[in-house]
Amino acid sequence: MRFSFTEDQLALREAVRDLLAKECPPEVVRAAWPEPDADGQGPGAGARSTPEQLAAVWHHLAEMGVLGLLVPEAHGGLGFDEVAAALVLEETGYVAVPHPVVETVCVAAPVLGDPAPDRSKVGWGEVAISGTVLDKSLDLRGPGGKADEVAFDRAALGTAAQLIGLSRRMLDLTVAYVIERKQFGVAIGSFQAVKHHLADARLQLEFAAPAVHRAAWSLATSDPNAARDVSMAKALASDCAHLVGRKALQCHGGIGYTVEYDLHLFLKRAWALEKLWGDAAWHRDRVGRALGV
Amino acid sequence: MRFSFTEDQLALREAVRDLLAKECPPEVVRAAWPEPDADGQGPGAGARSTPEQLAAVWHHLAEMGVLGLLVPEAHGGLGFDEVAAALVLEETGYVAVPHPVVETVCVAAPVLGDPAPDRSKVGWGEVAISGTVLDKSLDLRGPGGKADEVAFDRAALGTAAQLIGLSRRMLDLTVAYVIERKQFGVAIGSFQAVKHHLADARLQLEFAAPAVHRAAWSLATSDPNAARDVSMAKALASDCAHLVGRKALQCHGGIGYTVEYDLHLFLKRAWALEKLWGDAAWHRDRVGRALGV
Amino acid sequence: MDLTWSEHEEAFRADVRGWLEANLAEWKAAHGGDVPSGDTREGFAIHLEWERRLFDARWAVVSWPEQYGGRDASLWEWLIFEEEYYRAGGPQRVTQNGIFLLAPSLFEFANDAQRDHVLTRMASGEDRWCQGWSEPNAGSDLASLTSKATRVDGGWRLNGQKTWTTRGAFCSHLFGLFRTDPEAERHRGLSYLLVPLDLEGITVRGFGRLDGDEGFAEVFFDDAFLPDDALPGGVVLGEVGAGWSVAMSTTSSERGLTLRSPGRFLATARRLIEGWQALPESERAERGDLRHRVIQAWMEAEAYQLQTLQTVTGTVEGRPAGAESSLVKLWWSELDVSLHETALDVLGPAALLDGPWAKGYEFSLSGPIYAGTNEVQRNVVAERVLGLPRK
Amino acid sequence: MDLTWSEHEEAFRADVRGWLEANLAEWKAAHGGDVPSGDTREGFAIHLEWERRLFDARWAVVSWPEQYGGRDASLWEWLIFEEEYYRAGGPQRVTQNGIFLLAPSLFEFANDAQRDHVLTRMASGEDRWCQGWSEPNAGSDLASLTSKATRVDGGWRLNGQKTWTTRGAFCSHLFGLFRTDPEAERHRGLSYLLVPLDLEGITVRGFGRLDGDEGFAEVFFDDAFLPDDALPGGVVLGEVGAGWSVAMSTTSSERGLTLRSPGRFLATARRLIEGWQALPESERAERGDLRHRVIQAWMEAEAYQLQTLQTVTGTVEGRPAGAESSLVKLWWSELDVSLHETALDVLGPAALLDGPWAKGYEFSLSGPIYAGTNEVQRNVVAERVLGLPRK
Repeated sequence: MRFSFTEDQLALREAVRDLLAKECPPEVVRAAWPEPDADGQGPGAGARSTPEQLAAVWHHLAEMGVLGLLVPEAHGGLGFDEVAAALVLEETGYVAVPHPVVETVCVAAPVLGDPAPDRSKVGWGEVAISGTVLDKSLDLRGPGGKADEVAFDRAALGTAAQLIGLSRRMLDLTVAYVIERKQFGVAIGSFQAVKHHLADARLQLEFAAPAVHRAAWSLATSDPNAARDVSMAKALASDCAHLVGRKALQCHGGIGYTVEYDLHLFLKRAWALEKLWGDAAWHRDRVGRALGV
Repeated sequence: MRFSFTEDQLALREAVRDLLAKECPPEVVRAAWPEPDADGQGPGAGARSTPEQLAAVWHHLAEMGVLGLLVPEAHGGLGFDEVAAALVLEETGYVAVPHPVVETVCVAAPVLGDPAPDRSKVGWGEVAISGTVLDKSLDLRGPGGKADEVAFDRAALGTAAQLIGLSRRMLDLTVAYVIERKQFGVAIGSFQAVKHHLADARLQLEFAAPAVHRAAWSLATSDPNAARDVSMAKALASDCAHLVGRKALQCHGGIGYTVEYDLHLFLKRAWALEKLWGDAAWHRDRVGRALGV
Repeated sequence: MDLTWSEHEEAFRADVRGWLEANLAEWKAAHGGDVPSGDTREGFAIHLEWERRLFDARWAVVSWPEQYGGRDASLWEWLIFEEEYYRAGGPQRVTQNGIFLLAPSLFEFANDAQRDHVLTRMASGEDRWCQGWSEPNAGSDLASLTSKATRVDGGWRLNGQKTWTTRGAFCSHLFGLFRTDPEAERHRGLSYLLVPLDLEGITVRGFGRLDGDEGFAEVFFDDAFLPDDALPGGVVLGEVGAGWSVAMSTTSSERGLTLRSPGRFLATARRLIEGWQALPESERAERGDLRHRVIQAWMEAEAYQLQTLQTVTGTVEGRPAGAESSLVKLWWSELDVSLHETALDVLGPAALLDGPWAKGYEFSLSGPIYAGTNEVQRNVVAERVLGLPRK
Repeated sequence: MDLTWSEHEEAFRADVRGWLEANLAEWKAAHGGDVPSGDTREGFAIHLEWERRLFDARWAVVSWPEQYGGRDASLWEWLIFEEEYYRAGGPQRVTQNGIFLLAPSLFEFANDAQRDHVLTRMASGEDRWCQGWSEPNAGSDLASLTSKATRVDGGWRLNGQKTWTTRGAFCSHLFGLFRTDPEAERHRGLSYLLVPLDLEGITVRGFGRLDGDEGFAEVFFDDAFLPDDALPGGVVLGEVGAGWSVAMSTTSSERGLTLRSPGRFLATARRLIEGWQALPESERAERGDLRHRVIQAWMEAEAYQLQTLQTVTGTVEGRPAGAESSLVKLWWSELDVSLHETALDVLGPAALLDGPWAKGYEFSLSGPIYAGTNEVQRNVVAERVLGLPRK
């Protein structure tokens, strides 16, 4: 029994974390939103980088091999397993990488990089360059999609990992804000109500994250309970991100409600990912069926 | 439109309130629990009055006419309607009268006091003297019992009213305690976490009580939505009492957890009534069916 | 107790309903059916047309005296109006900050000239009023605001910044608090001023809200001169230096009924139920958890209606509510979030990307924040309703 | 990452399971099948027999060194033991306050003579230890306690009152904090004393808990003389005046794993699922809301197990958890309440009146209160894990 990560996995995570900290600040995320209108308004308003910087994030991830992380080395990938993928995807969630990373890393690359002849007509590397193409060519979203079950579970796992990363980011942003922001002459983070909101957020994170890591292990080892474990991970991660988002917005007050502040970039991503590849209720139901409940 | 009570209804409530404040303190409620064992232990331990004082409460209520409150004056009752009954039963909940008041006021007395010949073989007054007899002679408890629907709804309403009274009592006890009790050099009621617990309790009470009063009116006027309105009242009152009980126990800390302190007398009564005559989920389901949901 | 409406009230209801049936579809159709949000520049103008239509038929401010365009309607009739308005799917009221927040203070504190000039023009949409409470460093802690009005010959010199002024970029006037006595601290030394936004030295900058609309504005005052005669009757509401108590009468109505009548939530709950009923039978059978949430949301909306009827009875009979208005604000703001969360779970991922529920959800999340955060409201309940020690 | 157990650990599990199968039913049968609660006088004696049986087979304190009756088991093996113990339906451990709260402090602070004398006798149940932390005016605010130990010739003179000592009425010894320096305030000037309860001047009065059992006691010290040689190695644990830090090492284990291992909740969750499965099909179909709560409760128990495995890996590899133990206490205490609430809703009104779930529910409600209220724990998480200002 050893519930922690290998040096290799941690080194990969560090590398991705460093890359994204540098290449994917909030301005890059905002650049993926529609341009503001003539009055400078719209959800994409605020500090934004260029389309080139946005595209560069994808190319950097591709160059580093992250997009083919699950593809065997023999087929040009990095040959890591789902445990490493979960760690890396958590990092992409933390910065809200505005590209179809889960769809590529978890679904397309392994499927296309699979040596079975009928699936490898297209090289995964080629596809991985453009998430948009991928997104349209495969109809894999949501329960009942066409992907086979493993691909679906891998995508649900990857999404759960991103939700953990997003939750951490929203919590970090909020902790920093409530220490800084003063009302009634003191930092609002010294009010017990604010403390308890954020303790609740931290509590959900503490117990959702190991469930995601375990689901990764179950997939990596083709455990017979893998589908159940993935569903548990996605259900807990979705509910966690939802609660953390609510607490984050509430503790920010008005400023969290504006598009020029960064919080909404993570909040809206979390709202979308909560429901994609099966929402919490759908996955809870699947856990129930596995348990005979 | 006038959503408040008549002078007569309020006067009746005052009279019952005064009577019960005098005749039914916590020691009387405790007297209905089993005697402590040889070591002075058991849930009935603590200050308790005599069996005679316990019995006196019932006789006082009978003498005042409260038990026949819904029976027409022509048949020896007070001739009040369900709105008055809800007000009075709330008071019996507040002091946790340890007698089958709802069963008598809402079910047996109106049924037995009904002038239809096949039902009035027994005078209601005779039965009302002994709740125990009544309890065994009619199998009316819980959904699916044998009472007709109006009797069932009246009982659910009366129970909801008692739950409102119990909630008020638990909140009052707790407010008094947190103002008195000091930790860390201040009254624990000055901590924001305690304030918010009790504000939540007060909030549920504020919105559950009018639903109970409206259900009483619907029954009194044979409104076509009466069953739905009763179910809404019982669902909200059950959930309210449950939440208030949790908050009360938590804000009391250890002392609320002992049988010698009074809180448990109200808490356990609330737990029982929450589930009797249909629990919150059962009644929510009935509201749903009425709404076509 | 009598929970029925009188014949007179039923007739009033029929009038409202009839008028809305005749006018609402027409107004929507005139704008291509899909009217943009009133919190965008384009949508605001279209909504103003609707306000004008309401005003012309004397439905804009039913509870006001006839002389200002109202109908002298009772509180009961006002509730009926709101219920019918939202049941029919009436659009957001872009004039509401003036009508619901400033007007009550005008009725209580203004002189006749101020009332005569401001009220009717506000009700018709000729003047559009936004509120100037919050500042970058004074949100929940309103008493810490620092925008100044300095007395000069013939008027006031304004300096400072307001923010979070809803729809401020589309408005013509602002009402708000300014510090007129620089020596006084916190609640003292503030005055309630009425300010045309076209004065030299005032800059209004709209900015985006979570839902993407330009719903907020910042207003900068850079040595702007506000003449005493900028409005008939003067620019100070109430006494100079008494701004706090004038404002508090306003924020108390903000928290209470007028801002969010039960009719709104009853209408939302009804739409939620319709959304649920539209799901295929098989899906409904699988989502028993959601079914209970739908029913619970309806019950909570209904409970709000009932608590309102009880409160209004008390008001009519001379038993006004006090700090209980904080309970009302807690209830509707948290109910609104749960109605929308439930609807999004009913409708699934597609609803999240677009559509009225997604927009409504984003808006609902502001409920527990504005008009006094729910944390502050819970403090108020604990201290002023339950009597717990302030500290 | 490797989430499988080694052959050695699987063998350990098989041993535990085999022994429990052979002994548990036998012990229960010997007492008529329905053993009374260990928090009653009668039940306590019966449970002590069970403890003796565990001790004789070296299952009482598996993680302790062999010389004190343990097996030198690893943390992993301890978790396996707990899992099997509660899965098999093993009874409450009436010696747990000594084993889980006092023993860790003994291993850290005691001298050899104290260890040699106290540990084995505690593990076998020969001496029964209760804790003396709380006082009537010092619950969450432990530093405010006032029970005094005054230095006199050859020992200490004890005065004051302890309360909430679990099963105190059935115990032979008490460990707790006493003020030895009357001048020092709050955390200073306290000493950690080991006190036989049969001294003259000590009165123990049991009193009833919510669930009706005599589970608590008050202990009165009325000029009781505690000789220095009441126990071999002396009656002070650690240094005189250093009681606070000795006690804190204990309360930190109290909050963490040792008091409530995940195995307990996994077993409870499994019983909840069985209760659900036992409902008639028709009823299950109607209670979709409840079905989701059952699944959720199982997931939360499972998540607790996983978080524990991660934490224990860290401990084994030298990354000990800090204030995160507060998160663990929040999780299991709130999980325990929701497991029992869900079970009572599954089972309906009849279950409320009697039976193990009703009793378990009442006991679960003490979880968010004792060992530091959950309000205090949330403060700790906010301040020490997240770094928010203390005030």
